[in-house]
Amino acid sequence: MSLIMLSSPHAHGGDSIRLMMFTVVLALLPAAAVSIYLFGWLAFLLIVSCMLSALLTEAVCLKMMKRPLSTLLDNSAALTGLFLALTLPATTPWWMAVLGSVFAIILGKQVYGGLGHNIFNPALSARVILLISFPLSMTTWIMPMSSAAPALNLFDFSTCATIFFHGTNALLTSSHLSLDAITMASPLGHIKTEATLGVPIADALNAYDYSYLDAFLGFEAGSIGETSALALFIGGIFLLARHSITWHIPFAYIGTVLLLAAIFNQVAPDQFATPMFHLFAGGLILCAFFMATDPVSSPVTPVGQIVFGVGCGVITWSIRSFGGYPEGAMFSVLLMNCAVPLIDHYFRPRVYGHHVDDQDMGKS
Amino acid sequence: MPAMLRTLAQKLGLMAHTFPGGIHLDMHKLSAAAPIEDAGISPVLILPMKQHIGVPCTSMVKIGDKVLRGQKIAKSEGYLSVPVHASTSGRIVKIEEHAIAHPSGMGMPSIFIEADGDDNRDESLEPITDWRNVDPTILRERARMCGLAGLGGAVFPTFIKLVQDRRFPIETVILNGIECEPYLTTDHRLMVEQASEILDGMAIIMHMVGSSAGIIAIEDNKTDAAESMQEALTNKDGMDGVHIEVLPTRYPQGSEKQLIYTLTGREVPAGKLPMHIGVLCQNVGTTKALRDAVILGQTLTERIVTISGDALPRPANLNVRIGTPIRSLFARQGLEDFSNIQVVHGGPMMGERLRHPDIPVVKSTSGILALSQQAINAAHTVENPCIRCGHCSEACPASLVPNLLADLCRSDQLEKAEDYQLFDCIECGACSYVCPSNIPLVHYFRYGKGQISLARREQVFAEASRQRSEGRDTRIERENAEKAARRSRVRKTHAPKPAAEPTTEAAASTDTGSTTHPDTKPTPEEKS
Amino acid sequence: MTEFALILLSAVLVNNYVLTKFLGICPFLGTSSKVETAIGMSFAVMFVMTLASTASWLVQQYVLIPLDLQYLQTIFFILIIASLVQLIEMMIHKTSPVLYQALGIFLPLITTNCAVLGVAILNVQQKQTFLTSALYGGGAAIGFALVLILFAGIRERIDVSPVPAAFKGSPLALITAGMMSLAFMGFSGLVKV
Amino acid sequence: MESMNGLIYALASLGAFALCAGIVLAIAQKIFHIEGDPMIDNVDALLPQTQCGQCGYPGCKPYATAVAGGEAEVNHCVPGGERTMLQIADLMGVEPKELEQEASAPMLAFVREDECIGCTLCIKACPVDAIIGAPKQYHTIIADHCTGCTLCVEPCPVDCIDMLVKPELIEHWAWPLPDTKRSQLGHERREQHAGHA
Repeated sequence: MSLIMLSSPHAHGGDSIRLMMFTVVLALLPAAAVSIYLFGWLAFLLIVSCMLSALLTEAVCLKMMKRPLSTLLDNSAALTGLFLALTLPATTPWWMAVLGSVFAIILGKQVYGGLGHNIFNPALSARVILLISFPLSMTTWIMPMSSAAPALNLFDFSTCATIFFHGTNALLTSSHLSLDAITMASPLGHIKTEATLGVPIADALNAYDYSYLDAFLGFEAGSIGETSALALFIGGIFLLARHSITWHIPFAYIGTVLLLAAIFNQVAPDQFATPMFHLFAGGLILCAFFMATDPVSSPVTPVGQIVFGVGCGVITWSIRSFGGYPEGAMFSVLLMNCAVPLIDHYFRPRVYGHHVDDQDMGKS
Repeated sequence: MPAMLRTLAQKLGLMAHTFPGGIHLDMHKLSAAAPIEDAGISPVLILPMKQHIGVPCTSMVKIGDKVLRGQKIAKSEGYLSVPVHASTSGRIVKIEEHAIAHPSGMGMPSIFIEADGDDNRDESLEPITDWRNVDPTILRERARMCGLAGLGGAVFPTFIKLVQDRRFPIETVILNGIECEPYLTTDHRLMVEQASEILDGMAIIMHMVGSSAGIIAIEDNKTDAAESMQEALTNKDGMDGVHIEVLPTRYPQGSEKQLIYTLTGREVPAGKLPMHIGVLCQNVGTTKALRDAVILGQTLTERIVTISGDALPRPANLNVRIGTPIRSLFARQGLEDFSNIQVVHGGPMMGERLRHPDIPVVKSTSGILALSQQAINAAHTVENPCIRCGHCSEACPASLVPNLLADLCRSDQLEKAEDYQLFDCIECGACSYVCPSNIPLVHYFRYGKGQISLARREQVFAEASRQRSEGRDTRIERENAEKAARRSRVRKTHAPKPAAEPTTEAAASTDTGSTTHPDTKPTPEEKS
Repeated sequence: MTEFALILLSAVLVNNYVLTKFLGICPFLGTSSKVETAIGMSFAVMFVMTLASTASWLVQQYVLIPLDLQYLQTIFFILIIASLVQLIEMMIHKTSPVLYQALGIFLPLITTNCAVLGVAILNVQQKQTFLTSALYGGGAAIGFALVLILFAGIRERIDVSPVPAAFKGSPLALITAGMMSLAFMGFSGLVKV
Repeated sequence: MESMNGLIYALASLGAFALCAGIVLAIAQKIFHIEGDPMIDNVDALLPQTQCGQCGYPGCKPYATAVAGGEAEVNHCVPGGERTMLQIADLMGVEPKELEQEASAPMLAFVREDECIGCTLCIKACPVDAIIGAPKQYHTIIADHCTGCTLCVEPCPVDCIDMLVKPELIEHWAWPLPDTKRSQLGHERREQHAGHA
């Protein structure tokens, strides 16, 4: 018998990182499927290239740091790649996608010591780096295949390959289309531009031909994975059911946005959009169920998670309503990521037997 | 927030009290249907000098002495201690260090008894059948004399809890029949087979602490035990205040503090005892042993041990003499070859892995398990980085944040770990069990606790040394000053020969300094 | 009232001195290794910054402009700041020797914290009133304190991580500060002041 | 003349201002005046109080004074080991330094009584009064008080004092950190798997 010192317990429930990450990948499948339905080969190429480059970068990093390559199998790098792909616009060229994945893995994760040690959500930090570095590409939204008359057939591989490998401009020159003909504004972007012109929100949305149903199903412009509220809800509920995440962050986050939107919409409906619009628009649901709940970069304790969710909600709504950027969900999660160590420290649960004041201690 | 909701629901009566956290385990109760068998008497019994929490005992016998079963062979030193008794009649053959179930692998001075096979009982203790009319303090002394300690595994001296304190009257006596550890079935079988005796013990406890209300707590995976106890309860007179509570199975429900919260909705404040909130909790086995001590006048010389494990051919519940080597018990159940097997003392969640099966059964031995190497390996795989999933916090029955605590222990931030209430960890292992990264959280907590205790001891020692050192410095200073003063006096009177004075003075002072106390020891020589 | 709130918000978040104006990086990196130290530093900077911005406004309005000595602005402001730093140094040494020790050289170095002088000079340049310059100074200090404490929290966590040797210490601290700065860009345009 | 006036104004106002600031600071200095260096006690509290002098100072307090005054490095305390060094470095806000000498296992001094001639030299050397005895009688070391400083070994004229390793008590045993040994098990396990395959 061996002499190694082992502490109890001598039993284990069998859960593993690999399994947990795989569950999240599974939960993202509906959203990925919708993205391919809406953006055809473009979405497919993006997802594949992001995941592959993330895995490759991770492998190179592990090799350089002389850590076991077996950690590649924990699915975390693949998940980061998938996350990043789903937050990108369909027309993102390959090199931007690859650059994003490299940023995500190196700056987002490996410099901090690898899995479990990163402060910021790797995919989101890469997405924000891309947004700041290439603001135009990152806010150009191609018409999805669900539009009444899509300008391009995105199920045609050669068209998509041209955009993906040579950029949108190459396609425009060869097809004599103008950029405006194949793109459209996202609902959030639209109301932001109109608001600067002083157009009331309801009128702006009418002009946009906005419908809640389309927004719920995902038939609108936006990043490939964030458009369909339905698909993301399915994934989110799957995660909740599988106990991969708890309700605290998504509910606090979405609830805060809805509450703020409802109050301000009542006060000034011309300036502030309705709660439903906020719910289905942009990356709120993707961020609430998948990004903000990333265990590594979110608080551990339930109360802390609620604080975190509320913080995300306030910032998201504020940036959307007042900020320079049309969408604040990604920024809000990154900003709250900064606060996680402090939230963890200050919002710990009450330990059994401590601060029990309402109990009488014996009878004297 | 969820805690608030839970409290609200409980106030409204929508929900029973339940402790926070907790997990569901594979119970593996392989021996649940096996009746208790007598394991017989081993030719040599090994009795370690300390089988309880507290101060070790000192031997009262010498090699060659004849002893009877139940005779006291080691007496307790200090309050928090209970004596050790010979568990069969025979001859003392040696008194030396022997391996015990301790993670360090260190030994413990032990008394070896060679059984004579007659098993003659020492009958000097009178049975107290009329215990209802006996003063509780006498019964308490009986519990101490008989060496009773918590048989659930914690082995806290039982008599200490059995006390009537006017400031803290016991309102509820809880009989702990939860047995939430996987594999273990000793309490289960005892409740099935000896329900009436257990109830006698409970009645004695209630008489001793002057309480009339009692709860018998049993988990819902032991319905046969609950039925047997219920039947015995209906047939028993004078136990109207007692009822049985069948609780949904959840680990670690059997932990005293958690059980008290589940049953009464009250928490034992940190650093206090259950008695401070008017509750007394006793294990089923201990209660039965108390009954035997009082009604039969028998000291604690045997206990029921579950012998089980996925690598054991015949799991069983055995009535075993304390001191029996566990290797012989394994042999009895058909296990001789330990080559691919790990032995665990206690349950798999809180028990100690043993380095070898050559240790004796002691008072805390609720079970001995032979687990396959594969099962152990699955529980102790390579540690992965923490992904902060929070499953450990959800599982923690004390509402700690295990992953943050483990980080603090690992990086030796011990003060902060204490601030995070490290010492409220009950080491139940629920966090390690659910951890997807296989982090040995409990191991980190044990490390942290050990280091903090060490630091505290060093602190106390350093403080004492500082005081002694400062005392010495001031004494030397004072003596030097006195000497200087005297010398200047001397110089004035005997101006011609000042040099001779100090030596004679030193000699004089050393002559008088024959006492052994360091404070008055001879003056150190002056540095020239 | 709204105007004051917006000034405060702008100074704390949108125009955060550390993360968007990149002033005061030295104490930001130097005193952020522990949350406790960072909190101490934050209070010291808040004290100095708020008082310095009001005092320098007073000096500017009632000494420098009447005497036509604006060219002495920097030297006067530095004098004010240095005196305030001396004062807070004495106070901390008296009240918390441990914090004094922990802050070490960074305490007197508040004098050369460009964020402090920056606030004072910007207040004058932007022709703020007495109240708004006090508010602006206070807001900038709160913003400094906020990011310093957040950053300290993050660095405490990084400290126990197995960071690759090449990134240990300052490199990773700077990368993290950069990421925080990126995140704070989300606030841009939030308040138009 | 204009510029002359300007210069005078400038100098006068600056001088006046500096004077004001100086007066304020002087008053503050009075108010916030502190006696001694409170850091000495803080450092002293971290030291193990063995009074062994291995740091080169006559005792723990003098070393604490030197450290607090910035005269001594933080890594001279041998019995304190790495933990004490880290604590002092942390308190003083300086970078931790490598220990010059590894701390040995805790020791106890023991007098072989039959050889002791009762000279009391060791009693005088003991910094913590842990040795008892009278002239021309056996001396004994109180094990519970001995700090293991070895200062009594040198003065003994008959070399009857031994330094023994302090026995480890089972009650004082502490769990070690898990990592290294666990990875060994992981290694064993991988090998086992390889063996099966």
